[in-house]
Amino acid sequence: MTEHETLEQRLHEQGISRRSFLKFCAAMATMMALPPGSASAIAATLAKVKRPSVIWLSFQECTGCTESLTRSHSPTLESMIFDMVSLDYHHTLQAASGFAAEQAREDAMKEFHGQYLLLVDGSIPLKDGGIYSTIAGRTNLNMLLEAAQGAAAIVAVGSCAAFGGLPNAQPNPTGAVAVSDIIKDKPIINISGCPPIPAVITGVLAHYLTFGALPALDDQGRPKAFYGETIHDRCYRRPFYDQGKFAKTFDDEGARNGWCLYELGCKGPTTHNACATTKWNGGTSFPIESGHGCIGCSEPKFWDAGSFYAPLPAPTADVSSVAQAAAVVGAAAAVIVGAIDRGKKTAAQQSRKKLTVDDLKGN
Amino acid sequence: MEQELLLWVRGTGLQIASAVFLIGMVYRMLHILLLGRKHSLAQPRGSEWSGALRTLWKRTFVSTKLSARGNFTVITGFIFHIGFFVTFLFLSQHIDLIRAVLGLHWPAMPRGVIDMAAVLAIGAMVALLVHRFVDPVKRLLSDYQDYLTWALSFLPLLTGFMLLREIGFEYITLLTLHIASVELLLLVAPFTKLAHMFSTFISRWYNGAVNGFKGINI
Amino acid sequence: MSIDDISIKVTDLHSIGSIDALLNEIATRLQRFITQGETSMIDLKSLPFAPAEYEGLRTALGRGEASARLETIGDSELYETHYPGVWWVTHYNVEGDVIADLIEIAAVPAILHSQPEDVRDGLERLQQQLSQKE
Amino acid sequence: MSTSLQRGIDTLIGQIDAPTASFFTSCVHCGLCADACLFYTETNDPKYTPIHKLEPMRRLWQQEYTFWGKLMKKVGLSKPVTDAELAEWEPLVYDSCTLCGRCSLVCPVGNDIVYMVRKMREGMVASGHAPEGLKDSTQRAIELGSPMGLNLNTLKAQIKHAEKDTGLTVPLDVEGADYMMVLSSAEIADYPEIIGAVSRIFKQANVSWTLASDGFEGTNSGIQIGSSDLAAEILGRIVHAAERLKVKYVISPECGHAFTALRWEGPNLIGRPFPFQVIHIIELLDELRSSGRLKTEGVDETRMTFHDPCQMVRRGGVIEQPRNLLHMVAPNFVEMPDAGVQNWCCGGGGGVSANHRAEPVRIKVFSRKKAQLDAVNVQTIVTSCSNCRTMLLDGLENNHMDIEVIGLTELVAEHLADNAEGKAS
Repeated sequence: MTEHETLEQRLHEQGISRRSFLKFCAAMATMMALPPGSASAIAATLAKVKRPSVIWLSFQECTGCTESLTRSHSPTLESMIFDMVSLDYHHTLQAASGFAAEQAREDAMKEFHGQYLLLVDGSIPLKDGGIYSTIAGRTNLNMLLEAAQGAAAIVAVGSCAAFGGLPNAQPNPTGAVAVSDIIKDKPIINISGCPPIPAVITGVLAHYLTFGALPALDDQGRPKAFYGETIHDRCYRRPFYDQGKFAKTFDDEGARNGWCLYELGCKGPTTHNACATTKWNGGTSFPIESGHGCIGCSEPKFWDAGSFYAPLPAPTADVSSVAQAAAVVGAAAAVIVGAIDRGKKTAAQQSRKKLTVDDLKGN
Repeated sequence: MEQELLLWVRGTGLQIASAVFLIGMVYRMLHILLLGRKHSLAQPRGSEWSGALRTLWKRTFVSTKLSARGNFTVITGFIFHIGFFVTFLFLSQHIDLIRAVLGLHWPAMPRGVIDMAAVLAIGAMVALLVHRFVDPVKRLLSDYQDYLTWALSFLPLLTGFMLLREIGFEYITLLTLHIASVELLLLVAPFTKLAHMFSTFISRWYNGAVNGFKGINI
Repeated sequence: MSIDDISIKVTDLHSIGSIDALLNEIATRLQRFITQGETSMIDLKSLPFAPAEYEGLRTALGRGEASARLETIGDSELYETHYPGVWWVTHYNVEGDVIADLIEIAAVPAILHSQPEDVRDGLERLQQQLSQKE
Repeated sequence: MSTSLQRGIDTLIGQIDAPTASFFTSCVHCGLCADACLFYTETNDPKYTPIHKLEPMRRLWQQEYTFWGKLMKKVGLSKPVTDAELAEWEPLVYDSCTLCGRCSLVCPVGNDIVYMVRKMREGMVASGHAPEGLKDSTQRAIELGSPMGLNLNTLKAQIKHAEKDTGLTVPLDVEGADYMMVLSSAEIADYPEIIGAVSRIFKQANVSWTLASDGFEGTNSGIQIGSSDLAAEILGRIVHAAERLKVKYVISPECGHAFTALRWEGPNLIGRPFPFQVIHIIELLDELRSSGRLKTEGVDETRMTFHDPCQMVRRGGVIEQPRNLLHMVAPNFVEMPDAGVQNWCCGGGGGVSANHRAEPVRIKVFSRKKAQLDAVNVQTIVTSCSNCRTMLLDGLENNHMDIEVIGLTELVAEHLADNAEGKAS
């Protein structure tokens, strides 16, 4: 177990200068999409916080979220961020294994009951008693319910934990659900994405540490600072969209000119994420910059929203067959009702008495 | 929730709307035709077909001299219909949809043209609504359906324009609203006078056929 | 096939137009700095730039007389642009990735100032050294 | 059994066909038809909007032939057509519609509105909501043989006059003649000169023709009141006479509705094709002209114009023929504005002239014709419908306009080459 002293103490012990710390805070401000001038305010707070305990549970997932966090970020910054927290359980990253690992989790849960931050990646299968994903002989559901009880807040990392993700896609054989489908009585923050932008994970942690509270969330439970705007809103190719200039194939003139990828299936307009500005791989680029449309991975149900290469206006279901069947039904109905109505008409004509001049007089 | 709604209107919603629209329209048009008419026993002086085809085309343009209110109706009506069809058929996003459903596609018009067409169509619709309120003839003729169908035709135009410009709401909300408004239009069209989008051609055919039969070049 | 064989064209920057918007913003801030002494920063990473635009901005702002270099955890590069009072501040991590890219409107970038805590630490170290010599 | 609401409704249900359903489906209430109707343009009263005149029939269509309409009727949410409503609509359907068909020309969705008014009248008369004047004239047509109460004796007297004037024999009941001439009541009563005129023209052109003692009256009140049964009875006499005399052609007189009744509705009324052809007198004259059998001499320098009868031009397709004839004899012929298919009705067609109740509105809307005439400043109006002729004379008198009105056939006859007999070359 690590001691939970303040960050300032730890940095000082490591001989890191105040200026370095300020620079780190400037980077943090950038990451959290806060005004760049707020670095010193962040520094003042961060220096005094105590490192909270973090328990990271991985359920029905592909480890992509962990990979994203550990691989693509600058080691120094990552270490600084992990300096800020005490990662007491993460079955991929921790050195301990087997009973020792589970013991560490249980110890942390006991010691920091009501204070630890619970990070979850992966969805939770509910079908058949949740047997489709187990750790140490316990179902994910069971472990989540237990760990959630003492958590101060839960961070659902990645689209699987946030919205159900790939396991939840049709036909969802394991009955996979999101954390928020199970836990209703704890603050949950969704960091969606498949995987989420690593800087967003660390940014949210930093925010929690800096302000001691969860950041402002949108109606999907995602931090507004990162998910407040769409990829489309912040896309450098947006002017081409407004001008109606679209690449029609991946190797046409439009694609080479860097025109909008809307017609190639870009889901940027309906996807909330920070890719267009935060970018990936240490700020190198993001999918659209590489010439591929956004697949909308940070939105619920993105696997079920039709082909990644079908444009947004295209239907997500088979309309043509329905239309053909409908036309046949309509025609059949017309023939039947038409025959009835013609019968009514003919009856009216036949039963009609011939009008005579006496009829005119009689009235 | 928003994504789910969008997914629904792009999928199941669209299926339901298209099915109702097609069942209703095919039923309605075929029912009209099946009601039949007596073929005249009089000796024809011309061909029904030539008269019918001529009227089908020529009635697009009203040849009769009209009063100021009549001209207003014709011109505004024209602007609305042209604007509506330009935005409907030549906005690249709509062509994407048509290509996805029917496999047909054609070149899109520049966004400037589409924007102008949409603004003109919206303006014309507002003008026509105001005219419906103030013109004694239209006021007398109008019933609830006239206002209902006006609203249902207006909403797709308005939400579509807002969507292109991202006015008022987020893209996803506007896209959902736009598709939903079109679906509403599809659902109601066969059962209201919006059915004129097809029956007009039947009407013109019959009207022209009578004149063609009589050999009247109108 | 090498990377040069892939034909990538530089987009016409004026068709996007974010550079002009940003230069206007800088001018406005510079005006406020002169009249009210208000310093400020612009986070370039928060702006949706096309790759070519980024270079376009560098060209537009140019390079002035002063520059500085920090060796913190990773380097930092600071230089005054062709417009005095407008600084371009880039922070790198130890691997050389950009972790923050800022335009700062100020007489001197804040990060360049010596920090009181560091000054105190330095004094302590100096005194320690002196006391050892005694 | 007499007329009743139910009988009217049943009749209407039988009348609604594919075109009617299509027209009601298509109407978008744009109100353009008002602009085409002289009853609206001259009064500015929206109730005269043509499509509005069909409102009860539209509702019946909706309730009987549409999905929602049937549903609403089942749950009792629809407004049934009542006797009171039909009574209210009677003046709209009869007094302020001359079946001129101008509205059918203007409708942008292509509705043939007058086609439906004709059907609407079938229901109106069956429900007992026809104007007294039209009922009376129809009754006279059925019982006495002519809406104006004329009989064979009247005709014989007029024939005698004509024979005396022209020195020609007017053929009556000549079996095997090529053409059987039919007259309108107005011609027999008010413009008998026509008998002499056609006698002379046919003599010159060497046309084999006859009148029939049992089928000389062409005016069909049955069409005007809107009863196919009565129209068929009236028409049956002409068909019977033509078949008896074994003629090849029946000539429609200068009367608009007589032409429509004979030419277009006739075979449908009796339910079988005619064994003879029907031709309008003006069509025949133009045929004679183009084949060189009709020759004129001298011209009338008077400035004149031509009033197109609606049933001849817009509903009948006889458009160029009268002009061809006029150009032979009238060098100063001018067209009125809107001449041809767009011409404005005299105001008295479609039975309006026989409907006394309609007289005030008919006189009022003559202002449209007056405006047309004011634009050309003529001394003479030529027309080819005796009813139009009467309406024009009436309108001119009411408006104190000094313009002569003559029939086209008479005008041609006045200028026949070699007026004297036997001079034919």
